[in-house]
Amino acid sequence: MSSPDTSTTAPSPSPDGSSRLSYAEGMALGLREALASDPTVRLMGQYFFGLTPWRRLTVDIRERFPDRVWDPPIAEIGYVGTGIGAAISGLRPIVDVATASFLFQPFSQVVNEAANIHYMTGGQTRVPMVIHVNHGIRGGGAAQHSHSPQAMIWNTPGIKVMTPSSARDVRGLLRTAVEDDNPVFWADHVKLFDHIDEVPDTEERIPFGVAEVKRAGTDVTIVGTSLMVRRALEAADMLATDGISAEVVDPRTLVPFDTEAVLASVGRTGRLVIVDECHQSCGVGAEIAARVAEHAFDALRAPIRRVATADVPIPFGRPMEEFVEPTTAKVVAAVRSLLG
Amino acid sequence: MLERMWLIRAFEERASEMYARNQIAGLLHLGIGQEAVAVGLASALEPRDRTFGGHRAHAHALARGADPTRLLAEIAGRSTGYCGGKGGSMHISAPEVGFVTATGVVGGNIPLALGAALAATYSGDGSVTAVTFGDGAGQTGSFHESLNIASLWGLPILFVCENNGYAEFSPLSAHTRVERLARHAETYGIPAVTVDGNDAAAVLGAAQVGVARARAGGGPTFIEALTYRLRGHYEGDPGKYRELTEVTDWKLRDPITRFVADQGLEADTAELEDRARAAVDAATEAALAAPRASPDQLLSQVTAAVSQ
Amino acid sequence: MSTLRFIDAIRNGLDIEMRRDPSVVVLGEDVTYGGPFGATKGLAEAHGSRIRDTPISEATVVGLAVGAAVSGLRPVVEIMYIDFITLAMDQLVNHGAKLRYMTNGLLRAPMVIRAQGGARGSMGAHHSQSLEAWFGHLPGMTVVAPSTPADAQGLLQAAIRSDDPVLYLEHRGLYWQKGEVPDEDDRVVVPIGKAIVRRPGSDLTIVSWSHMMGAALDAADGLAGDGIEAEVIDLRSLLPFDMDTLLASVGRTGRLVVAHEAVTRGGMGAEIAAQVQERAWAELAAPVARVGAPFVPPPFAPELERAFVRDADAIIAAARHVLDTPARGGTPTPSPEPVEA
Amino acid sequence: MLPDLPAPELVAQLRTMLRIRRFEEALIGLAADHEIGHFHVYVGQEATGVPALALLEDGDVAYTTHRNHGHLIARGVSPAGMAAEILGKATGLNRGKGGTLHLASAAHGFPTTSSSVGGPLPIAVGSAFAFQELGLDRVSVALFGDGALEEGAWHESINIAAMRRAPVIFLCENNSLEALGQKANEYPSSTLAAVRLTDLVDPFGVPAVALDGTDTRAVHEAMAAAVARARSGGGPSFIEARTVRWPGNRPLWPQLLTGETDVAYAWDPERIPVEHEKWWARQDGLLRFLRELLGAGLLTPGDASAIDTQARAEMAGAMTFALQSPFPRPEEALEHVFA
Repeated sequence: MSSPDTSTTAPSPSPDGSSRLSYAEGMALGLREALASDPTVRLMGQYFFGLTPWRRLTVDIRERFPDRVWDPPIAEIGYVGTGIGAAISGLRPIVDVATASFLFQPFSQVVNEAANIHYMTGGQTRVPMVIHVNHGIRGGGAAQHSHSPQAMIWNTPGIKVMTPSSARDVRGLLRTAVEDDNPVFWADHVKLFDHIDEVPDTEERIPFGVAEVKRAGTDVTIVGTSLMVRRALEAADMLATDGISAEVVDPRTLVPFDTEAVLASVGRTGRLVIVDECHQSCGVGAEIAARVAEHAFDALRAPIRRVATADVPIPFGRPMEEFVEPTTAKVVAAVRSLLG
Repeated sequence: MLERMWLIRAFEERASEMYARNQIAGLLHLGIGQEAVAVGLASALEPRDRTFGGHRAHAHALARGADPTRLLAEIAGRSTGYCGGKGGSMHISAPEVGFVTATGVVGGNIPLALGAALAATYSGDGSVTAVTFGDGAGQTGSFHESLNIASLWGLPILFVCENNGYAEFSPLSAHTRVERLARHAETYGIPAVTVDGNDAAAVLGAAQVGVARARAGGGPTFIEALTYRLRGHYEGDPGKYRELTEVTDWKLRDPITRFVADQGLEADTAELEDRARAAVDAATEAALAAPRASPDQLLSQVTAAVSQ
Repeated sequence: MSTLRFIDAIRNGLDIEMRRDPSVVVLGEDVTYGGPFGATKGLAEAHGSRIRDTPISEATVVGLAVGAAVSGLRPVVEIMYIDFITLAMDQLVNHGAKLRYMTNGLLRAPMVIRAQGGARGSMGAHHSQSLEAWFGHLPGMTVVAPSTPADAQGLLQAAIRSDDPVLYLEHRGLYWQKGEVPDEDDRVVVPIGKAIVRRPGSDLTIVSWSHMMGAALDAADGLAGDGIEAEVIDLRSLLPFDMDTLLASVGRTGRLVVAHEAVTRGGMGAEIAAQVQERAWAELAAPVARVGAPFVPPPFAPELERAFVRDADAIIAAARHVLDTPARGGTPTPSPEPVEA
Repeated sequence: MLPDLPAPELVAQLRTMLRIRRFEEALIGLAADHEIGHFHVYVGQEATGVPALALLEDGDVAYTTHRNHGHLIARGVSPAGMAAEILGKATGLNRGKGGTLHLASAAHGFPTTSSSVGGPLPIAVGSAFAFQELGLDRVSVALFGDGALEEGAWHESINIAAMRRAPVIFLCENNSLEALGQKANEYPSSTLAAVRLTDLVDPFGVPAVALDGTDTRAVHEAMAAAVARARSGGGPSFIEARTVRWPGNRPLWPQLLTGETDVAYAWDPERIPVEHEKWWARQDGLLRFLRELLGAGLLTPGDASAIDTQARAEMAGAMTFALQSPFPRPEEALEHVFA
């Protein structure tokens, strides 16, 4: 894990009222703004930035909001359940489960309790909470520290899902998530933390279910989520040198999912590649592909290609890890296979 | 026993150096300072007995006799490693010497060990299973469920808690009012003993009592070894959360110097240390020379037959 | 051949394998008493301590089974309702399914998890889910879902003999259905990964599994009334699933409907549709249609539960949509399935 | 022994207990000829739930499990709304979406009901956490059976509650004496190795008491102390209320094996049928409470019969209301997934 220059903490303002922030700083900004704007917001758990050097940002938040951050014991069933009860009784907790692989311990609290409460009580009770994980292949994480469980959560009715890919998006989506009265599953990729973006200084709330075309194009549509948006953009740059114009669409949230935006883009380009870091089988790509085929069958001039993590547990060794994960090169190859 | 303790110390120090030089990737949790528990426990076990480790398990694998070359190769992601580079530090496995597996999930290995102990009750091989975990595991649900089942079924198992007073970054007292996890064991009618984890002989004695009880069908034993890890929770952890005086105080009680003094081995210690460091040097050379894990190995061993 | 109920075929399968292999043990809540539906009733008398009641500690019982499997036993764990498998996800996902791979084959975990599910009998959101898709996403896992007593027995035997963790899915709606089961001598173990054509046809292919096979066959009969011949395939094994049989059929019919009881979004149907479209793009005359439950938790009230679980009519509607879609280039009729947010 | 409360309150508690008993018996009668799925009844535990929950105030919350009918009625939830929900009708508390396993009435302090063993325990701690943080003088109660103590969720919940000194009360209704699937009267019970359930609590330094669930004074005093401790910031408490499982709860589906309750058993022991004499004479907490009221002269047999008649009528009405209520429109299944 590269160690970025973390000395500059104050964002450097630029003329048009926005600052150049790292993804991690965008997250911290969103967390600070949420805590400042609503006294009922609480942080439960402290590994929002994993074990990266950005970890010091939680120390900074704890100093500003000493009584609003709770460090629970290593008992995920216990403290995720506590988060649910607190949400029911008037707080708005942001519960951090840290590495996504640890989500499987409190899985019943998430999918059996939080997701169902509003529905099975006939709408009487709400559970306004955010559940955060650091997902994805991080380098040497091996099989128990590299999971991307969002496809499994996406298959669970009653939970919204956000997978931001930029500092601006994570800040804006987080503000919306905290104010949403439903459980929201928020997955960050550890490798996103160092990416720098323009983030507006004025408070911004980005609505759920609205995709963003991160790069316009005409020949092919690439849909990516989380870190994969970055890789899709890199692939698009490489393809541009061969005169291939790729459009990159970032849905930003899986639930609600902006199907119209994807269908509109595919309607223009006629080709679709989906890149996502979940395991291929029953992954995010499978649902998007099936759905696009169902509703844009005739617009498609070639089969939909999925670029995802191979159906193997994540190996420890670096060369094997790279062979497994969806890389920029694989995205380029997939696009070429449609245009060949 | 002293030879194995020196082997562990040399191995862990070398692993730390290699990590600093980026020759080892991922997360690395070292057990420098916890050698006495590993060797004390292993010396009470026989080849047929099984050991399950946590995420800080190199010491326990080496204590059972794992080959340092293949172990270091695994940690360095080489194809000659025990697991062909697929497991890494948190998933080392050396079944031929009885070290079954480590785990990356806090407390995740305790139920596995129960299963091995259950298997022994059916096979009648008289084997005993030992499972090691940190005090951080004491607050997990599986810890509580496991003590209950082990006691109910009288399983031949040793619960060995290395209580180093810290769960990741916060002191144990921040996570539970229970200072001694042995207290939980007593609730389930499991005989429990607390020993000085830096005294290899004391650990060996407690382990022998537990093994004898288990072999005689007397069920589980809980050993709480009070120890201290001289490194951070993981490599790269500045460890600012511990006052420096606390660290130096423990250095005085280093388990190796303690064992040498107690057993009167001053004459042999230097020679054993050199032999250990030489073995680790050889292991390092072999590991770094070995080919890195190759992608074509990637799709094998997912299941018996490769699934789609 | 003898006629057995689905639940009795399961017990039969367990009993046969326990007689054949002393390392097979059965673990679960109240299994010596026979469990809530009687699947293990009477086994304790025959096999003594190899049938063991466990406390209500799903996480540790599954973890314990993984440890036992790694140490030479072949445990069969009963999870009373698949909804409660969520408590044992860490042991299944992070240990059971991965030990062979993480140790490069040094360890293997031959074990079976029997879990019963499905929305039937108004048991509400915690006792009526179909969660197979999660496990279709888990490398190292095998998932099977029988729909007949013969397959229930044959697949259970195959699952117990497999050297990998197998999730054996049952549906309580099938428990009391009777069917022919081969006797002792001509008993054949149903191979994992092999689908079976329950009803040949030429106009379209309908694929399903477990309890939904009933609706699929009813739909085929309904369509036959209008002169439409639907080929109905029982997948039997969800991971790995029999792509060759599927492609062969789609190659002939050019149209595919996938029907399952689980919610449509992210269900196994999505994976099947994606793979078929990737590999049989040219042969497809219409998009693959998916028929699954709406994206809601299982509701309690009988009326709502009936609306939640798709039936033959829904499959017929999907079939008609797939048939009405003109060959490529025409204007597509809107899909009956709503575009879900 | 009777709780130290004014007579009118004691008589009111008796009324509530009888209403619960008649509700459950009417429900079993209904189930005989209507397909209403699997449900659990609170018969025999009224003498625990009523005095305990009577000590809660508005704003306090309680999280219960699948054996919840008695708890809800004890805090004033409408039996008609409950019966309608158990039958899956649109007029049900949860509008037909939850059923008996998930009966909820947020207005009466029952935000939700989970039927995953141990599931509600950390959630109850969560509500207590929120009350602390928001400076609200409220209490959260976790109601559960002895089975939940075998789940990891219990261990993690009691630890967090003790760490934060959270205002939560763990009320364990241990009805495993002479229970299905376990050898009668044998401790340690076949699925829990602890000799006494309260041993599980001692390591955490949480006050724990075990008592006879049919002794309303003991229940009242233990619960009063626990509520006071919680409100004063003294942290959590654990109460184990032991009752003998009602014979009718032995089979998977509850049946009136002992026949309907006859309040006259309290003052005319000869009427008690020989077959279940032990249950009616010594194990049914409701009758014990009634006998104590009669003994203290706070009630006459006539008053008791009048209260009972009213309760029977109310519950018959509730069942009729439920039967006549309409089912929800199928499309309602798509509502309330998200707030």
